[in-house]
Amino acid sequence: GGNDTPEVKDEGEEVVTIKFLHRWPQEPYNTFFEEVVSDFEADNPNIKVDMQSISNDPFKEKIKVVLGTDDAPDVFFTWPGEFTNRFIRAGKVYDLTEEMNSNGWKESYVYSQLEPFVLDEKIYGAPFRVDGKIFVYNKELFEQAGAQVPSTWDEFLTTCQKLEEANIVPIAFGNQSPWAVSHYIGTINQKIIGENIYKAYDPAVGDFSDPGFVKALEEFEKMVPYFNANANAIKHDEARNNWMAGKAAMMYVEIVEIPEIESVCTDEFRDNYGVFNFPIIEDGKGNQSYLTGYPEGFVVSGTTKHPKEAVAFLKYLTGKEVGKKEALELGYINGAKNVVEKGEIADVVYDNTQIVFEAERMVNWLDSGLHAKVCNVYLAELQKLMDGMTTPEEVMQKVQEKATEVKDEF
Amino acid sequence: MKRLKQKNYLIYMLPAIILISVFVYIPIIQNFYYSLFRMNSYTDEMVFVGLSNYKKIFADEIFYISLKNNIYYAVISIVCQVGFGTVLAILLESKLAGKLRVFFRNIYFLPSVISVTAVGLLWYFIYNPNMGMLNSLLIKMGLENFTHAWLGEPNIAIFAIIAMSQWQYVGYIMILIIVAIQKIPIELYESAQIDGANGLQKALKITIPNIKETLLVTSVITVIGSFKLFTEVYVMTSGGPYNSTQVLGTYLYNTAFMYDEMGYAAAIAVIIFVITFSVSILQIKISNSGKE
Amino acid sequence: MIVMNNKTTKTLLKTLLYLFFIVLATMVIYPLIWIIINSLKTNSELFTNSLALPKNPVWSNYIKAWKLGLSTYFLNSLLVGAVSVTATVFLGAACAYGVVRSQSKFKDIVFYMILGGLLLSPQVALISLYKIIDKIGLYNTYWAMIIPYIAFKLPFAVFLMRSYFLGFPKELEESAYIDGCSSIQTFFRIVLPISKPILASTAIMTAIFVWNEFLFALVFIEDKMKMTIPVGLSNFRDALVTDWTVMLAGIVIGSLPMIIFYLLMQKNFIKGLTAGGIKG
Amino acid sequence: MANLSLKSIKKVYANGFEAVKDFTMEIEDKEFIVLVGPSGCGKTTTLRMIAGLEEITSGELYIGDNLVNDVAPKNRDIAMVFQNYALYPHMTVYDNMAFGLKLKKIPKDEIDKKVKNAAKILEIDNLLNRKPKVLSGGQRQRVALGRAIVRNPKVFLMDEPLSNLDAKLRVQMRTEIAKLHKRLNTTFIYVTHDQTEAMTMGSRIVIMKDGVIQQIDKPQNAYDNPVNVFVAGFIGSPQMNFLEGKVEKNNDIRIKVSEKVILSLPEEKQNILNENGYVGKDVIIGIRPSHIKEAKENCDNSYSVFESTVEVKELMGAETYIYTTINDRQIIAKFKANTEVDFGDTAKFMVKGSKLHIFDKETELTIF
Amino acid sequence: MANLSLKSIKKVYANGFEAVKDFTMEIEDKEFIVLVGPSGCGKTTTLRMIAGLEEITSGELYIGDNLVNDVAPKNRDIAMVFQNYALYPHMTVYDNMAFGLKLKKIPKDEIDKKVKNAAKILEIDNLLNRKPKVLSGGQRQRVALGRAIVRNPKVFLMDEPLSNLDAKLRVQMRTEIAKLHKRLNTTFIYVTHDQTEAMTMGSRIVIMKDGVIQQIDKPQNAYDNPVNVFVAGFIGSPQMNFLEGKVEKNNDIRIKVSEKVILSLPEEKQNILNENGYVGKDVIIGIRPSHIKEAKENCDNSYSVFESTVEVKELMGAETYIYTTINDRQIIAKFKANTEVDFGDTAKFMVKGSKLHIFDKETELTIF
Ligand SMILES: Nc1ncnc2c1ncn2[C@@H]1O[C@H](COP(=O)(O)OP(=O)(O)OP(=O)(O)O)[C@@H](O)[C@H]1O
Ligand SMILES: Nc1ncnc2c1ncn2[C@@H]1O[C@H](COP(=O)(O)OP(=O)(O)OP(=O)(O)O)[C@@H](O)[C@H]1O
Ligand SMILES: [Mg+2]
Ligand SMILES: [Mg+2]
Repeated sequence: GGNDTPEVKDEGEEVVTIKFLHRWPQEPYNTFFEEVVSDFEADNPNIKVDMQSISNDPFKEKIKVVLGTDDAPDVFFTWPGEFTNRFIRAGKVYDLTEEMNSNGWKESYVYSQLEPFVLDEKIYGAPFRVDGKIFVYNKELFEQAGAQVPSTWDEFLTTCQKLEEANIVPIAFGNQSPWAVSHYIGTINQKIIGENIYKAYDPAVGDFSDPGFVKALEEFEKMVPYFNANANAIKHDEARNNWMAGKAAMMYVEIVEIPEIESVCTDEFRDNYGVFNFPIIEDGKGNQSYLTGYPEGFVVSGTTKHPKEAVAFLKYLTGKEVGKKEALELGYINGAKNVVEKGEIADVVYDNTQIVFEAERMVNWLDSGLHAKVCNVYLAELQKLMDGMTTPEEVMQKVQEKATEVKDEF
Repeated sequence: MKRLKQKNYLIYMLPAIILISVFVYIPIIQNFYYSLFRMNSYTDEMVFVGLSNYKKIFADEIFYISLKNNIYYAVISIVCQVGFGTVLAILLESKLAGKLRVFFRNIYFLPSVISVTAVGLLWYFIYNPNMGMLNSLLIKMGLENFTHAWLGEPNIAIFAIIAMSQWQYVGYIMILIIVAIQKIPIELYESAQIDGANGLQKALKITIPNIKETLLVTSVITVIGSFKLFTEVYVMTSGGPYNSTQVLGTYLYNTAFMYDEMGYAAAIAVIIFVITFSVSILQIKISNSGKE
Repeated sequence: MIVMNNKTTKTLLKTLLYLFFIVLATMVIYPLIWIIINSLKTNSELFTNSLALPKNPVWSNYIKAWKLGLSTYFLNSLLVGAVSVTATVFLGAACAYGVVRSQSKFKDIVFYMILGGLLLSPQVALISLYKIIDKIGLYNTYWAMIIPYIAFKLPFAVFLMRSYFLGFPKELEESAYIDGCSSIQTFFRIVLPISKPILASTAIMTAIFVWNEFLFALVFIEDKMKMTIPVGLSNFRDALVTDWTVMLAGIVIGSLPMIIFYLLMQKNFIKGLTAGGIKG
Repeated sequence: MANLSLKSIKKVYANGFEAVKDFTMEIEDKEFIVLVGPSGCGKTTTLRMIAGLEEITSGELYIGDNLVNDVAPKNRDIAMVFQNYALYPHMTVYDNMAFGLKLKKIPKDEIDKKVKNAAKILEIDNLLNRKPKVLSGGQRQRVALGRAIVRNPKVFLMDEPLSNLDAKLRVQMRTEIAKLHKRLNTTFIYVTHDQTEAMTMGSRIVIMKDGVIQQIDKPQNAYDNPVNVFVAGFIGSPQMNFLEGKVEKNNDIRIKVSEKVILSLPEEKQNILNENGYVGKDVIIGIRPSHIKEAKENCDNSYSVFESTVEVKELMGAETYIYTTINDRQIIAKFKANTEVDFGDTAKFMVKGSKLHIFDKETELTIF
Repeated sequence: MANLSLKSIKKVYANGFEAVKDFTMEIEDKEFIVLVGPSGCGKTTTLRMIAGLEEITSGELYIGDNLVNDVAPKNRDIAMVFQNYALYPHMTVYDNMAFGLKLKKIPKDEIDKKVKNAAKILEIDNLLNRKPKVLSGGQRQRVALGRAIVRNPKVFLMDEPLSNLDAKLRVQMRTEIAKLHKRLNTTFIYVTHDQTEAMTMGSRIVIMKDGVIQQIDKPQNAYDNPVNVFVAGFIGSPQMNFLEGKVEKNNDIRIKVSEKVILSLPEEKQNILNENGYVGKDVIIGIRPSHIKEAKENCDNSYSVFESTVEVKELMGAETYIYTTINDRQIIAKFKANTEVDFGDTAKFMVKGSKLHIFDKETELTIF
């Protein structure tokens, strides 16, 4: 790579260039990063940050390509969990444990948000944006149908039924990219099965034999009729637009979508929607107060030539100062403690972030938690299940087959 | 002096030869080699697995779905692009078409100059089940029963994509055929007219036999193109729903860059190569035997 | 009587034919018009009724699309397109000329190599190509697109131009030799200028390919500032935030140059194809 | 039966160009009509109107007794041979010849008979299974003729059928077509821009210029008695020499071309000039090269003699062409093969007065 | 200065085909040499070797005193005019002519002078700004000549420069090239397959067949005294008639072609046959069409007379060709224009014995 050619500044200090890769090429995020970078550069005259970005979908593929080159970015975005773990296993991620443990860096984060970056007791990354999955609902439509905000699974199904009877589409759902369905299943799995899911999700174990997996799908099947038509043919954001247009009553969204909803919706609508947590499943074995959703974060490349500078940048990027700017400008909350006070940002965002911070533990997104190959089969089968083309047993059988195959290659 | 000239001609060919060798042939040969390994894109680690990638392919459900989709695509494209394209070309070149033929020709060709990404996005909108053009039109015409979630229904989605390609490429093939038709001396038609041939007979007995070669070439272009298929699917469905629109190109891409199985992807590449190569050889054979 | 019938059938046939042409043209054009109409709407207008005309044309969609990076993609596409098309046409012409004029047996090998190159699909080479590009340090540079584009379009260019040069009057070159040209001078001052139509056809074919190429651009470029339109457009469609109408505007902007380029060149295009043709 | 009648036929092309103007002619059954004229004079257009390939703008065309203006080509009972033969390249010779018959749904064995018969006449029976592209020019020509013959048409139309052949073959095919006409005994209409072909083949020739018929006549008549300067210049090779001169009356009426070249005339021709009031006027004189000879020592006074410098001498074997210039006009004379004059010499030429053609200078029409 | 010397020149193509075999000839300065022969005989190959466009396989080529076998075309001081003119279509007439001079880096004003001068000679000074494609065939031809002239070459090479022109223009350009040669006073080497061009233009002609020179001679000599059957048949139009006959001796030595056709000979020729032992042997007889005439009532016995049926009669204006068949061979006779014999008649022909050409049947070489 040509970027690390040392330049000599007036003071005689060597200027180091580090490459930085994120996944927000669109505005206003890109400008935000540009400002962050220039602030950092101003504070650290010996470091130059070469910033690049790739948007969400291609990022998943491109990051692998990029890490294969000799020119891998020194600091890059990633989703914790299996998505990152494979890079860790391949030595592509720098071990931050030592740095984290000194100067109280580790302690500056809300631990539930840092924990996802831990593998085998070593810390590999830092959270940049916290996230979790919640339901949003249209108060007016609920009123129309005389429906209540549900807190249990059975209530939830009743609510759906009522809405349906009032000729209102109960749930907006866009599952053309099937990561959307994985969020439902991930949540239901956790709530029904409990700790066993971690055994299943670990590619080295890959044991999906717990009957809860089938049970979870059976429960899921119960809600399928309440989705809008053609869920497999529309995109998540399209569904969200429909929901915002009053074409459906509820939607399962990520907390990070809230700022987006806020920014485009009318004032009228802003007062007209509320949020609630995924209903608890009463006979489920899982801890019902866990929350689905993992933070997103950044890591340092395992092959970086400038670990010191890269770590410094990472620390700044995920730290409190940037966190505040991030919260104010983008409405995103990072994993650092006490970044903003209530009132500084929109209440919905603040409140919902508190839900995350208060959750006992985060449950990783199913799609980034699972090994890619297993995930692919799982998601495809889930789409099929929604179309009634397969049964829960068959789905899990296929998943198990793939998981076994992956385990054997491990 | 003569000898010097010979060398000169080599110089003319050299840049092209080097570029093609290095960036087309070497990768392809290397690809054969890779197909014998298990490897991923982000490490240099390679595990020799012999032919097991191939063994796996032949037991792989998605591979067969992909292959089937490619074959659908090829067959339909031949019928629509070459078949209908020929009809269109003949009609446009017929006397009846008059002066507006250039206008129509350009219109029909237009979609093929637009990028597949743009066309894909465009058709994504057309097929959108809620506000898409197709369903909107169907509803307007009172054909509500015919509305579909075009890209969301597994038994329809691939055909929806294929339909889009036909829309895009009929004009392209048509142009190639028009060019061939224009090379047929007009006297042949006049002679046939005196011999008593009507329009249809002229098309069948004069035009078609005289553009046989072009028809073969365009068929091969179409078939090879069918197996090169990637962007259309990637942009429209990425292979979904549940792999029902997967084709070899996207499957290869997915295995390589999403499932981290570069070796397996290389093996798929080899199979694409074998298929396209055999089709082409077949064509050369056929056209050669036609020349005798 | 017969006269009447003859003429009426002709008119009838002509009317039917035109009807068919117009229906077909509508099928081709309507989506394009649809996209233009909807690119001038707001998102909610689009979702309420995509067939209606925009109430107030939202021209800002175009400005937004342009500012959102399309301007960069656009310039990148122009740059990559110009360089690859020029190089392909030029190197292709040289190679085709060499193949046609050379007397050595070597030229047959070259020709078969070219033919072979025509058959190979880019995906097959993708993985190794990616490694090669990376090894020689082209990854994430314009060259990572330009060079593979040239390499993969050359066979077609050579193929197209070869059949043209086969019919190129050798006397013109000999005349130039006698006039005192060297071989290279002959090529530049006589052969190339005369071959304009076929060069134009090749240029159009190559330009269409380059302007629209997706796979290589997707894999070999990582820097947003170096992306070309196809990848850029698909980038617009980020998972969570999609401004649909702006994207439509982007599609329109991204497609216009090729449409204009084609319409400007179409006469030469057909002429060149007729002179060269795609036959072996 | 297969007489043709063309009445005031006119062709105006879509772009407004009037290619044929008021073409009127009666063609008898079994005639060999040659349409001849310089490029662009409307020959092909006329032929194509007869064939039905081009619409007739106005006028009437009868084949036999039927008005065929609006009859489709296939129903006109004609056959056409094109300049480039227009053989179907994808069919064998046999199929080329059988194509029209097949379209007419004639029984297979009958087709076979007809094709083989025609092939025998043209001596191409051994080529029936070949494709056109492996045939030589002459063979293709024959196949094209064969394809016309099998249709057994009332009228044979040919558009410069020989111009793609080389000189030797052209001469050979010329006589073959002439023989074929004798043998088939049908009406032939033949288009050429080569006056030699017209002269040697036609039973009558139609000389056209700018879409207008100049003369319809037997070949030798057109040669001997051209109606105007154009026909006189067009028919005959080498071309007729033209000079300008003034009709002067001293004792005799003579024509003075220059001080040195004064042409005398026989008495009856002098009278014609006199009676028509040409004395003192300028006229155009036409002399065929074969009528300008090398002057013998003493020739009688039916000849006029003059001297001029030889500019080019062309040996033709049996004779020699001598080129010279009189009043800035190039003149060709036909001398004997063994003449001794050479390039640069001053040669003596003689012209017989009775062989002179005289044209009105204004109208360019023939006086005698 | 610009004399050429070709010594045992030979050309073997890459595929092993021997196109020119042992071509040896001395060409004087300012000669007009015409290479003539049927298609494929190696004329073009020879010319291209002289131009330097084709390698000489063996032998030596001198231009002036220099061995030029390995000299590049541009350095040979030659100019070449191609059959299809090979004008650069993207350049104006002026640029076409100036191109070679520009490459030589000659000053602009000098180029201008040369080009304008050449254009004036050829009367194309008004065309200088046009592109070739808007020119007529004859104009293109002139431009091609002009492009050659400006180079001021020692040797002018021309490969069938007239064969793309129509008959009339061909005749006209023929004389223009002849005049040009006189005017430029350089060596011309001219290739054609048309014997008329060869006869009329060449100061000497080289008749080739299958890569071998048959005869190098002045045109009229080649016509009058061909060295063999091939040359005799090739030179002259219409072609010489050939018959086979047996030399018989009764009182006189005569040649019997058939019962009805017996040809008598003058005494000295009889002696030649006798002395060379041809009596009783078969020979080939050649008679030019112009030597077969319509028999007059009483002609002296230097003529042989015979009768035959007229098959085709071709009017040529100044004369008439009569076609007939003797011993299955087609014979052409030149009758007067006003002959009364017609198709189907039995005509009387006469041949003068002194005009007969006799060839050995085995070797096909001329006996006399
Ligand atoms: N389709 C057409 N539209 C307009 N003008 C035409 C068309 N076809 C021919 N002409 C013009 O009509 C005139 C007569 O053309 P035609 O082909 O009959 O000439 P011709 O006598 O056959 O000449 P040639 O000897 O060159 O074949 C020409 O001036 C030609 O340019
Ligand atoms: N490049 C070549 N390779 C092999 N054979 C050739 C080549 N060029 C010409 N010949 C052969 O050499 C012979 C002489 O060719 P050349 O062109 O000299 O004939 P030509 O006398 O000019 O005939 P034409 O009158 O047809 O132009 C021909 O039989 C031809 O087929
Ligand atoms: Mg014509
Ligand atoms: Mg030649």
